[in-house]
Amino acid sequence: MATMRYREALGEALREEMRRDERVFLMGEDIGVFGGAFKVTEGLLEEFGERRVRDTPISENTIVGMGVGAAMTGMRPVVELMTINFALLAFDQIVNHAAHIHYMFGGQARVPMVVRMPQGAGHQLGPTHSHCLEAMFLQVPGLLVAVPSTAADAKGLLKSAIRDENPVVFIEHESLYGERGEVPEAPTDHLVEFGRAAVRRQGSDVTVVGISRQARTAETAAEVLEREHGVDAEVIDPRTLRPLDLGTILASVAKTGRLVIVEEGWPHGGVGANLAALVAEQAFDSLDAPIQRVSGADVPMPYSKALEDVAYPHTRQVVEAALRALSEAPKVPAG
Amino acid sequence: MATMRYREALGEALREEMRRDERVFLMGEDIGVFGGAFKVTEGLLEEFGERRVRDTPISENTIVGMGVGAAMTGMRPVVELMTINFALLAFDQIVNHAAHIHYMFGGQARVPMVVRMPQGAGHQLGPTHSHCLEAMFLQVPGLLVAVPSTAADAKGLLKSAIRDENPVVFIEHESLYGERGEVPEAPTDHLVEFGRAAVRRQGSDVTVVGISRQARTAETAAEVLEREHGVDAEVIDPRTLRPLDLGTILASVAKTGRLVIVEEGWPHGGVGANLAALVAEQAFDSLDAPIQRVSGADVPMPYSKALEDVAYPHTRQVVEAALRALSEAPKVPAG
Amino acid sequence: MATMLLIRRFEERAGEMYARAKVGGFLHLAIGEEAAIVGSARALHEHDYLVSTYRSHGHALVRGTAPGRVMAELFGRVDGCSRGRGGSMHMFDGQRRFMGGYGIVGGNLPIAAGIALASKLKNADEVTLCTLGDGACNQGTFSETMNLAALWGLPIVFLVTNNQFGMGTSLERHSAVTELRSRGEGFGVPGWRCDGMDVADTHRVVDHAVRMARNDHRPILVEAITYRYRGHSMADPERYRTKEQVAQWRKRDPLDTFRSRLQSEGILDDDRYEALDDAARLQVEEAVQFADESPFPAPGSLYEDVYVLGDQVSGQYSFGTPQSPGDGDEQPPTEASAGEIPQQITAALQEADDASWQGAGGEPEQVEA
Amino acid sequence: MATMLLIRRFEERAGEMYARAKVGGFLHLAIGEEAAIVGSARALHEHDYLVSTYRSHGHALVRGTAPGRVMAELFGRVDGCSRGRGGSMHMFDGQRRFMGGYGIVGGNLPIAAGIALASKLKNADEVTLCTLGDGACNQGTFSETMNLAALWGLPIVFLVTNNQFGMGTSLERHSAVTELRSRGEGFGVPGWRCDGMDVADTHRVVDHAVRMARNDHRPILVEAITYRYRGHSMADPERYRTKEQVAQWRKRDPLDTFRSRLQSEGILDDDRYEALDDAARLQVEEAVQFADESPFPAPGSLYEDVYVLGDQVSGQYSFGTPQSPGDGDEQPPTEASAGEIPQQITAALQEADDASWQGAGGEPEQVEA
Ligand SMILES: Cc1ncc(C[n+]2csc(CCOP(=O)(O)OP(=O)(O)O)c2C)c(N)n1
Ligand SMILES: Cc1ncc(C[n+]2csc(CCOP(=O)(O)OP(=O)(O)O)c2C)c(N)n1
Ligand SMILES: [Mg+2]
Ligand SMILES: [Mg+2]
Repeated sequence: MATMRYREALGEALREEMRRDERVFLMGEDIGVFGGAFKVTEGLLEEFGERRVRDTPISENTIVGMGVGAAMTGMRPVVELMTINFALLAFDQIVNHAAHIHYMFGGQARVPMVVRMPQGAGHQLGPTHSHCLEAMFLQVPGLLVAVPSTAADAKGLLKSAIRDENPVVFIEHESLYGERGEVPEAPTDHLVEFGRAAVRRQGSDVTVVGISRQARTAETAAEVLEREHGVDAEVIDPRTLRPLDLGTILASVAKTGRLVIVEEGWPHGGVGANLAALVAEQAFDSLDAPIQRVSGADVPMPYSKALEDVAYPHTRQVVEAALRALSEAPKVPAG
Repeated sequence: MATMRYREALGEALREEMRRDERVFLMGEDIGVFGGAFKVTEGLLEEFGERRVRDTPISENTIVGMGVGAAMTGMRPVVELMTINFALLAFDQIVNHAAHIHYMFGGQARVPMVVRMPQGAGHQLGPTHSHCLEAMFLQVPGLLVAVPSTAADAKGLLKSAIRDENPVVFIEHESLYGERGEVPEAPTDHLVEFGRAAVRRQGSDVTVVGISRQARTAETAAEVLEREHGVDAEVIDPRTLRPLDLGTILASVAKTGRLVIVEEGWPHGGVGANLAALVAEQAFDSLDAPIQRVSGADVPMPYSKALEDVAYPHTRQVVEAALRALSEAPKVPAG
Repeated sequence: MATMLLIRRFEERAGEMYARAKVGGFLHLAIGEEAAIVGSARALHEHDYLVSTYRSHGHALVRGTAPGRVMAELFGRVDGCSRGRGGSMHMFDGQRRFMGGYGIVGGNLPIAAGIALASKLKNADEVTLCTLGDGACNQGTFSETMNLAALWGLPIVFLVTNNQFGMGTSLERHSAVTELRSRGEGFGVPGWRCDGMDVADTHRVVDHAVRMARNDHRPILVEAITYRYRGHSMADPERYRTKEQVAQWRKRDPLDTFRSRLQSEGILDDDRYEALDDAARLQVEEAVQFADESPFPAPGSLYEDVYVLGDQVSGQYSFGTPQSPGDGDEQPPTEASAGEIPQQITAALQEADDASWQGAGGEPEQVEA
Repeated sequence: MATMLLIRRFEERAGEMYARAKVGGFLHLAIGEEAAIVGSARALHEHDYLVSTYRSHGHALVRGTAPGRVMAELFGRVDGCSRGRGGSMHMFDGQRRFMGGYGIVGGNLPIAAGIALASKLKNADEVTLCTLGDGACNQGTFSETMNLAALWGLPIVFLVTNNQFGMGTSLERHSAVTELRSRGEGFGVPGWRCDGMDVADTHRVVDHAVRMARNDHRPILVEAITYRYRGHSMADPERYRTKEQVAQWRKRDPLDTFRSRLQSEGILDDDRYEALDDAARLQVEEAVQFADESPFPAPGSLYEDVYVLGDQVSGQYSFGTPQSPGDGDEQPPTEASAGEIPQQITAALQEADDASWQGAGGEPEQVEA
């Protein structure tokens, strides 16, 4: 185990996979000479050269599409979009092409590529630069979607993503890049499987599911809940939204009877709505109270810190949501 | 009242608004000389000339963006995207620009434009040409989203959309263009307000909400339910997803205690999930059974009729879902 | 000549099958463009790649895909070259390095460049030929791809099949500069022109381009001037052009032109031509029969190949609706229902009324004789 | 000269304010590019439109927006020219027909063309000037917009501010053809070049272009060759270029160049220059003071202006989270928290450690003296 930052863990994943497999190469804006907008790819140009670490022009849709073509003919491209906001320019290649090609050609073609990009608010980047779009991507059959929140998961999931035969949308978070965490080191080939949620904290009173960075907020909230309210929260980080480990969430809800979902994206049609619908359908009788959703505000993200601060969830909102969930009397008196 | 097809009703809306307001003009691929891919704009070039009925090159992102610019400086552009599938190329202009400009510039700029486009499966157009994407658009604050299912609504909502000061994503359905319906005629200025659901059929046993074309399927299903099962279904067509008339749906669920939501898009993160979450939150105690969602299959839409037929909802699935919703014993014995 | 004939007869027959509701969805025929297809694709080696658009029956055929598999795809059958999943717009034959037809205008360009990049990274002696229409030159992916292909020295040839129209919009109404060969120059891709109605000229120019791409690792664009005789798709009233214009171009029919040339050179006499034509027609008949005999995909196969599934992955990949279709309780639809939509169109045509749905062409189909 | 000085001093001060955490987010300075900004924008009439990018403080100032309102926007205050909603990247002053700065590279091009189209439809005697960077020429919207502007004869001038880099990628590493003026030619937009370090030359060429756009209703592209002296944004280690290169370009500083010219022409002596400079500095000081005194937006205003609300519309426009923020129970954050992120960066710089987050530049800020 070593302590490293989230961004370093991602960089290591890229490095290890590039060493392991000649077919892996990187494309993206300013990933090489500049060292990466968020420095994830720092040092890779030096080690692997311009052939495999390719700075691109600002042409999002086309660089994703080139990844698709290269993946179809045997390469393992990892495309970096500087931020998720620019992915809106590449939706056609991601949805109509990357996601659908395997199915559309009757299983004959494969698109084993990864599209990496960070998302998130909190840095006063304003309306065009603060999106959280995991909810749009999770809709699309054919894609895998990862939302790692720790350094270890960042590394393990990215390595798995690169090895996977499917196109993966790999969503990092700008605020996590500097966060440190324990990460298994080489020679351990640290892989995290897609479709396995992590139970970050065991608890019996309420289940809190956090998405992307909000998985961290959920943990902090759980500490506050215990310390200040004597509430024992179970915290779950799904880690991947496709495939989704619904089983772990359902098992937790069966135990606690109460669910809070925390995400940073917009509320209408968000990840929370989706999970809430799934859980309500499949665990209708275990729920003792309405599911509480905490999300980003239903506005374009404002620049001013005064507004931005109240436009996405912090610990306090999660704590309050959990308390609200607990304020309803359980259907069956707690045992 | 006159009987006309959905496509004709749309054409009339455009014609009337263009006559009423000099600022209204149209842009789109093959809307002029060709007469419109689905003939909605037929005859408008002849009446209004090339200046106001503008055939464009195949440049989706840019024609939407030009609409944004023209709208910001006093025009009322109506942009047609030939089908919703190509809107994936224009997501940047729709989300980062059309939707956010009013907010981002502190309320000083307005973007009163309409982006029209049809969606839908059922015609063997295969994976790249059969999308239903209303769930992606409804996520975005700043947009209005309309999904008319009748000729009258098509006309009335389109006229309202053109007059609205906000950017509107106006989603038609390919299968509805030929459907006939009663439409108030000139001199009546037939406007349908955004944010008012239509109760297509009153009923007391189960509420069925249908989105876009599936509002029609829901009506057919209600007939079958009555005829073959003696079930009295209430059918609701929200007509617009932003603003959303949740009140009408909640009132109905308070009455029936059971809810079925039918949509054609993908299930994961779809409109159904969103509505289910909202209703479960706000009417937790009125629900007597888990909400039933009926949706398109979680696959890219296959070409072969044999597969396509089973990949999106038909009457039978809606009927079955309603019966499932009714099979649970109500919490409180029915009065 | 044999291949051009095969493509022509194949597409004529496909059009008939569409009218008979054996084929659904969109059907974009390339009749008139056979020289551009064959002349260009024949400049490729077997290990080179071909990437096409939604107008790609000919491209599959020229690469050697069995006509029966192409027809079966049109019929939506399991033996279709995309297993019935793609249809006319999404043909595929990876074995023959036909890397697909793509339904999104301009969507194939980045993919083709990515394939060429892979060839370069693998140090493989492969060239990619990517076809696109005149209308596609206006998509943003066009200039993005040109710049990247030039910047990175990719072994790729772009063939602009300039058939004078993007759907119903004529060249000069969609492009400010109508000499499309110059379109890539500002982005570093030189452009040549060839007579797309003349298979020999097309072959000569594209062959040269392919050699340059192969040897010098640089992209080239070739503009083939051609014409489509049929509507954009099967449902196209063709109000945007005159019968005279079509007739004028028909005089330069690539099949007739090539036949005359071969005749005048003494290579092909009438008998031999008839024999070739008969062979083509026979192949097409067999293709129809093959397609007809191939079964529809089982409804239970709906969820196959959405993902490449590993053995160790957990979680839910796909999300079924509660009443997940394809659970096996469905019967494959009968042929009548499989072809319902086109039949409605045909019926509507007869009533001189419009059908409830009519394809992107939006008009009742104009069945040509 | 006065405006160039104002822009220079304004941006220098903005940079300091960023280091002091008064300004958050990204801050892209255009120091070095003042001649390109002023020379071009001054070719416009008052009723003409200007559309810019995320590097647009100078564009707002040259159009006459009060420096205080621009600074207040950077400070995220209610008196900011976008009411604190947009920040550095999204300046706006509709009254002065500065139609906005846009954060998405290439996103402003279609919007500018749409504005020009509106002018044409209104038969108004208006020209739109749209600025973009060298890197933006690689976006698909570039060629799409060129083609449409040429096809439809729009009164628009595109000013390519070629500052040699798209972020850390130098011109020749992102563009196959580095003479960007020729980029639009294949799409019908002729291109000229001007010396973007020379305000007079820029003005001469752009003025000519604006006249042509106005009189002949046709688009023109002008490539202004220039250089940015500072990092791409405030957080940029500038590893992609040498100190020597920057020093070389500094010798051609647009302010010095213009000053010398005016001096040699006897128009401006040292005293007068100092007076202008003092005036500029004073304006900037007043701007800082104005910004500092302007309040932060109230948290309760969060949901304002998402929509233009009519009085008769029903239904839910916006969807609050159950604990809808901005219900009024929040206190405006203190200044320290408003500037938290940049402060972390500054701190990290001092520890020679990387901060938890560092802007798209990704590197600890290089505070220049
Ligand atoms: C992105 C996109 N926009 C629009 C369409 C609808 N469409 C299909 S083909 C076509 C015309 C294309 O013209 P061209 O590129 O010249 O090819 P051709 O059909 O002439 O072979 C259009 C507009 C599409 N398929 N994709
Ligand atoms: C679509 C998009 N992609 C990437 C970015 C990130 N980004 C911001 S500025 C920039 C470089 C732009 O270079 P150029 O157009 O030359 O303008 P300059 O910054 O030099 O003024 C990049 C890549 C963005 N804002 N938008
Ligand atoms: Mg064409
Ligand atoms: Mg630049």
